[in-house]
Amino acid sequence: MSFVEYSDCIQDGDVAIVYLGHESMTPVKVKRGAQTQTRYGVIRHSTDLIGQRYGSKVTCSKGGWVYVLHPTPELWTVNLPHRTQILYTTDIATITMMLELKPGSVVCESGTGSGSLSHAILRTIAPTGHLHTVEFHQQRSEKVLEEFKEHRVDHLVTVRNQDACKDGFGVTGVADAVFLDIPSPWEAVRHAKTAMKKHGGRVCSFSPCIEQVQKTCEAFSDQGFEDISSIEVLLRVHDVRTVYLPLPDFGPDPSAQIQPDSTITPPQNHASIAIKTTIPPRDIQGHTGYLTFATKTQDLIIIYLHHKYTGCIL
Amino acid sequence: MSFVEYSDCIQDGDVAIVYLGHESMTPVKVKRGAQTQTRYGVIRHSTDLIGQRYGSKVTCSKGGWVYVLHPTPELWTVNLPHRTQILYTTDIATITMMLELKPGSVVCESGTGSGSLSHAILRTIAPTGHLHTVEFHQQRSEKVLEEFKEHRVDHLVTVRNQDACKDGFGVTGVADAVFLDIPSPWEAVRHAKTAMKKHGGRVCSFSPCIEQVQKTCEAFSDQGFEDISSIEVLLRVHDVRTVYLPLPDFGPDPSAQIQPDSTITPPQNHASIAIKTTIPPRDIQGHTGYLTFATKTQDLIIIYLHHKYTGCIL
Amino acid sequence: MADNVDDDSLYTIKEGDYVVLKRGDVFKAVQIQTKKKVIFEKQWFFLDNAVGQLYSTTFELASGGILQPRKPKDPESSTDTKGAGTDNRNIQDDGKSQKLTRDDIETLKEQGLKGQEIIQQLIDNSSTFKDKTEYAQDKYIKKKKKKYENIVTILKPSCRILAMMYHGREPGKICHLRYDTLAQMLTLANIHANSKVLVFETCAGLVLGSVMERMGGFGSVIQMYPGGGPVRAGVESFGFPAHFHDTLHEFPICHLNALIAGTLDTTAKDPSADLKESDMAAEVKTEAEVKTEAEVKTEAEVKTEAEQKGSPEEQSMETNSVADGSLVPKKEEEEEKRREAKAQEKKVKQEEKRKKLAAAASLLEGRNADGLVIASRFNPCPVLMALLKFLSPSRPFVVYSQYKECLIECYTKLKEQGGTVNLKLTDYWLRHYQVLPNRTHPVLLMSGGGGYLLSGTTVAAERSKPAASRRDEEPAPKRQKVTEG
Amino acid sequence: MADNVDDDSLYTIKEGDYVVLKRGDVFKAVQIQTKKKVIFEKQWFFLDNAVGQLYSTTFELASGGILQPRKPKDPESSTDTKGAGTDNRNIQDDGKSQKLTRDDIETLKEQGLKGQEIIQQLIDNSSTFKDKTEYAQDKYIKKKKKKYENIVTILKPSCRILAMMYHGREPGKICHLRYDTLAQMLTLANIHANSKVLVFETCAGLVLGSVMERMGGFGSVIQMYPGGGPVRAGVESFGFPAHFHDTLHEFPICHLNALIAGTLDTTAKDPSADLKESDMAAEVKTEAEVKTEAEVKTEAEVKTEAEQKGSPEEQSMETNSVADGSLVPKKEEEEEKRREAKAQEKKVKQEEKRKKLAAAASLLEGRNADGLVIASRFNPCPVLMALLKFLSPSRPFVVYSQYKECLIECYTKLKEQGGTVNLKLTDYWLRHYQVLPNRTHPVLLMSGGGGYLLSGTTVAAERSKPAASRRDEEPAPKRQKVTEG
Repeated sequence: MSFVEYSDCIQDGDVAIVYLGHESMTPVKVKRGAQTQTRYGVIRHSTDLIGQRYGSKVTCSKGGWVYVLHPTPELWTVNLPHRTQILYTTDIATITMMLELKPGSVVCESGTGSGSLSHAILRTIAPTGHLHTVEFHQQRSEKVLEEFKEHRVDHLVTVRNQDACKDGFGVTGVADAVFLDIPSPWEAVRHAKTAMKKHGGRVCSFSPCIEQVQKTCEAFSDQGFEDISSIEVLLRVHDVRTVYLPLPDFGPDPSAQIQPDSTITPPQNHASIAIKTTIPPRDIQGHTGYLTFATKTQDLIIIYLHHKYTGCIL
Repeated sequence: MSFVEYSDCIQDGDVAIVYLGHESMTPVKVKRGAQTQTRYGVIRHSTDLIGQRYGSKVTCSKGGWVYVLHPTPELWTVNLPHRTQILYTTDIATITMMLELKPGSVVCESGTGSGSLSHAILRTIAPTGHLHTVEFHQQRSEKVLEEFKEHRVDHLVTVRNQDACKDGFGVTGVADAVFLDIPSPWEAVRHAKTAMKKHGGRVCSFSPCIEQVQKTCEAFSDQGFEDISSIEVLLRVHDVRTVYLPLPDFGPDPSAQIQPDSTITPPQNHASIAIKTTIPPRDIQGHTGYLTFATKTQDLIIIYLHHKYTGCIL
Repeated sequence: MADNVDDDSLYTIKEGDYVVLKRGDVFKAVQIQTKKKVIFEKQWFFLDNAVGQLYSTTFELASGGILQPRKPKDPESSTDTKGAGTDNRNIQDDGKSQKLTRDDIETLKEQGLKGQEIIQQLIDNSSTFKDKTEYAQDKYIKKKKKKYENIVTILKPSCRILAMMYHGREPGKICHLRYDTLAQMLTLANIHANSKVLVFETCAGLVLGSVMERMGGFGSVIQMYPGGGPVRAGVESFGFPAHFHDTLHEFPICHLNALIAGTLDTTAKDPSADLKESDMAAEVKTEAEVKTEAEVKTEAEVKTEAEQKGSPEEQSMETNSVADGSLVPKKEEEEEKRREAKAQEKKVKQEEKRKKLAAAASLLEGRNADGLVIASRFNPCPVLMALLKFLSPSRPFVVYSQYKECLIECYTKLKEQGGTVNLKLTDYWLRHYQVLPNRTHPVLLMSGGGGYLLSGTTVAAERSKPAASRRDEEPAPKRQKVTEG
Repeated sequence: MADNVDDDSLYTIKEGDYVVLKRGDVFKAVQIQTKKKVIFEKQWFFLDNAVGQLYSTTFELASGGILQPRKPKDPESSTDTKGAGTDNRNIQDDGKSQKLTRDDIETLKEQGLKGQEIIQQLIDNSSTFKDKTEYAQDKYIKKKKKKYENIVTILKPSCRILAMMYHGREPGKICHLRYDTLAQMLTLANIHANSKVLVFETCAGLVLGSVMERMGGFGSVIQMYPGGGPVRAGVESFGFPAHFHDTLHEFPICHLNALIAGTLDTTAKDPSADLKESDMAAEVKTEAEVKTEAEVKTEAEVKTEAEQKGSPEEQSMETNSVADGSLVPKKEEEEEKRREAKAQEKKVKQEEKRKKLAAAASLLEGRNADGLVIASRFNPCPVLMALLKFLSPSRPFVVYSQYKECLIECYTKLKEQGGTVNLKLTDYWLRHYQVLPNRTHPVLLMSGGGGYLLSGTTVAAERSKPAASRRDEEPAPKRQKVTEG
């Protein structure tokens, strides 16, 4: 198992996702001799997991059963330990396409946070790309590196514990894409530019508040980025249901044929029709953040005249 | 006919809505002896309209036919002459409910614009309410008053040609609700407060840009308004369609019974299924404006300590 | 220089008033009754002190469930936050940041500390608070405020407030009709004074009440109701003046076929028996329907269903009897007397019912209603097709359904049959915003859906043309082009 | 201090490259061919001058259809606006505010004025411009820019750009699949290097190309195609290096039943005849289907249909022959020769086809694919049910449809049958923003819908258990409660 390559069977040291039921999963580090307690009973790693095929049904000690799934960045996103707010798959998918990530891409990211996006980036840029991820919180940067190792993607990533706004990304002229998820992204825009290839590339900033977006757009513009575009993508999940709609009873229809001296025929009770439909969840996540994308074109030789942000020098 | 009361039959001097087909209508001032040219031919008012029932089918000179509809504020909104950007029914409906308008309400409005919202307000507050509408553009204020007369609602409305930001609404302590649709609504907030009843009421400001909303919210807050709440309502129209989905041809199924020495049976061509569904229009109106609502509670006797906007005194 | 003088009494809370309690975004409709315990947001109190106060007053909850009008608030009730950090890089959530224990907080409460004071204590005793960003601090205060500030505002009920209340508390009771969708319905149906409007709803009376509010006691509303009696719990909550109820009529749909056929006899010497019978049949049916619905209902919802089966008279009696308090044991004789009285009462009621039916029937017989509003858990298509017959031409109608499929059926049927134009199947997308300096963004929690509407306008029906020739009823010159769109 | 050195040549436009032209929000995919006229946004020009320039260069259109690299732009190309009014109270639109006539403008153009200069002239000659609000001024300039600025940017193609191009220009060709929905598909299907992915699409090859881009030439993609040949116009536009095409396999779905039954013979001595026959049958079918679709197609779309019926070889030949230019009349003898050569060529092709089929079949036979992506105009349910068989357990799949109803059917079928978990029916709401000082708001024009997705994960199929016992396949402890929700 690795987060960037499928395996057929579960091996010692893998991270597997135990599927317990609708929207209920839990990640498990597979270790010979270890056990995992679930609500359906105990899973014994040596016998129940190791050597089994991913996707198999595993019967637990209490007789209940679970499925054991191969990890993917998407399953990880809904199962990872939250050390920060995280990015979810809807935004991640948009970021991945809009940054034009693909095998071989070199990407800079800050902050690493809980590593939700990082795993998705690594999946996409493997086996020939590289991720430079910067996290100012020391413990978090250590923890995420540990996870990268467990997930066998550490050869594709460099984790730096520094402040991207002050110290940048630790690389120059190498990145095809830069992603910013920090409180003051505008302070890191010039570092993003420095980190990027001279021929250009794509940059994205994620911010929950519109004021951050406004400042970031201004910084992108001041730094000569083009095609600045802010978007928002919302997920809607539809629950498939069969619903039964009662039919109204308008009473006996006198225009219909009635037998002479008949008693009134009782209205057709229980009458209802069934429809297959979807219903929306009562509440949905109505906002995660704004995604602002921009393109760095090839470095120009001329020097920009800066008017607004005199602090930002090329 | 009046915009606030239905009539059964078309009379001389009425304004009727001629329905020409899907999303195609035109308003007509009914005048004895007059004619209206449509793409289906001429409509002669004396014979084709006057005395006819609203909702009737009218055959035009070229043999085509149209329906003649009773005017409503909603039909007017999609048929009125645009002298400005106008408010549409989705926002109008929200404003009407959220301002708690009903028969008897006294309402202040600025700017009147093309009168789209004004007509809807008048419909709702009739027969016992009153609308004070303020429009800084002189020609527009004259034109809209003319329309109010034609629509027989002028007894319910006072049109003032002034600047609400500078001169307010021309009334004090009478309004149950105030509506602002002006470029700098925050400049009119104190006037709104003055116009409102001492026991309080509701206020709404419509602005396309978020910066306007921010300033307006601040002004509402500074003026002691409560329950400040900004919302956005978008309309989605669904086109009902029957679509035909082709069924894939996986070739002859060898597991099915085949006659000995048979030639291969031809695949079932033309196979498709029909579903009744809706499709969204390709493009929709993705934004009209933000609606910010607030409540004025009863006037307090204490004097507010103003910190930010020293210019705003109760 | 006031243009007119307001009467304070209009804005004063009186005993018997229907009011809405509000805390934060939570509402509850109650009637002002002295010495009656009210439970709201897990706290109980008495509304006695509210009487005589102005509407929209905010009260603090003092001990013993006593309401006290809150003093004019300080300039933006400022909890002292002692400076904010700029980001959360140094914060570790180890669950140990709050030094106050649950017991400590209980003690503070018992000492009579107000919510605001308790929150200040919590802040002072939090080791991480001052390191949090302003944003996080705000969130923290808001959360704690909700928990410890015991305030309640008393509002005059309105369509806006009741629609938001039902949607927030009991969406199942109102078929998940969202308030903004209700707003669209009232406007699309051109509800206004001095018109005659038909309403068919199973939304606890909310839709009916909203229509009545917009008509302001002018004109007439005919509630077409299924089952044993019209449901009006929601209407009561509006607290309309008595004369509004004179404009409200009711007609049981179980007599609709008879009415349409012209065979409904409302003058029969003893029609009550007949009516009773079919009403009961309808009642049984309702029960059966409830069971066929594959939906698990919360206790509250089941209770509503039960209430819906009672006639409105029974309901209001029930409401009154609650105020009476305990039951006194009765002797047999009294029992007998009571039984007789009850029988008499029943007779009177049935006669009333007959009169009502006759009145509603005569309003309907003109087939000249000005508007139609449908919002129910029933399959809307047969309801719509039956009730459209009672509208004048050139009048709007609007149908709500939680399910788009139902309205596709209505749309298709109307297109086939003709007699309507401007058909539109719509839904709405509602977004709330947080507008705060440097923290402006859409509210994170959003309603998943507000239901669907089908609206349109009636036109004069084609006279006996075969269905086939009606295909061109609504010429659609540009339709074909957008087929792929 | 660069960590590595980039090779300029990777970023340089070369003859034969597939590129995308861009102006504003409008894109067009073309191949760089010298001396070939290109028409874009109603203007024609030659791409000759682009060769040797870097990608993302913006060119101005000079007379004679010549491209000239634009000089580095001025700090925020500032059209002089001479102050803005604060509101529009004094503006009357009488259509007389512009003093320049249409003829005047044509004259300016003939004088060789650039777009920017013409716009400045328009502003200087507008009597109302200076009274307009800044907002209105901006709108005016943008509108005029679009009309008079003749610039075009040449971009390296990518999934992002091509998806936006197709969605903007020819949504009908890609089943109205919106770019953000495509983005979700690629992620939900966990498309990445070194995996084996099945693709069934009728989206002009856009989806296939996007999958290939994400696999970067590592692993294998099997295009399951309906009709006479796989459609790849969209794939070509990606301009992949040659080795990418080695990873691409194809399998006609008209042999799917045979493959599943194990009766597909790819080694037959003369299988081409057989294959040909059934291919033709399939072809006829496609045509028939096109006719049964009650959708009026634009000319462009009809053309695509026609293209889809050609094999990819034929297509690319066509593309090349366009470059040749005019047809030279041929003598009879040559004609005969040509016919023979064609017959020979046909044979070779058929053999190639057989080999390809065998290769694809052997990839499929393992039934161990890692992902499945479906996006077509076909009813997806039978396609999904057939192709799911070829996935390993614990692998993701995703189905796109323009119609939610289709995916409800898929969902229901999968629930009945078991063998999948994490089923999710979703759609997405995409909003673009205008972010400008004091003029920030969502873009007024918005896509009405991006289509629907059904995604899920395969699990090991139950071994011969009766369908009834599978009902508990996916325990859903909290489902019942939300039924009303």
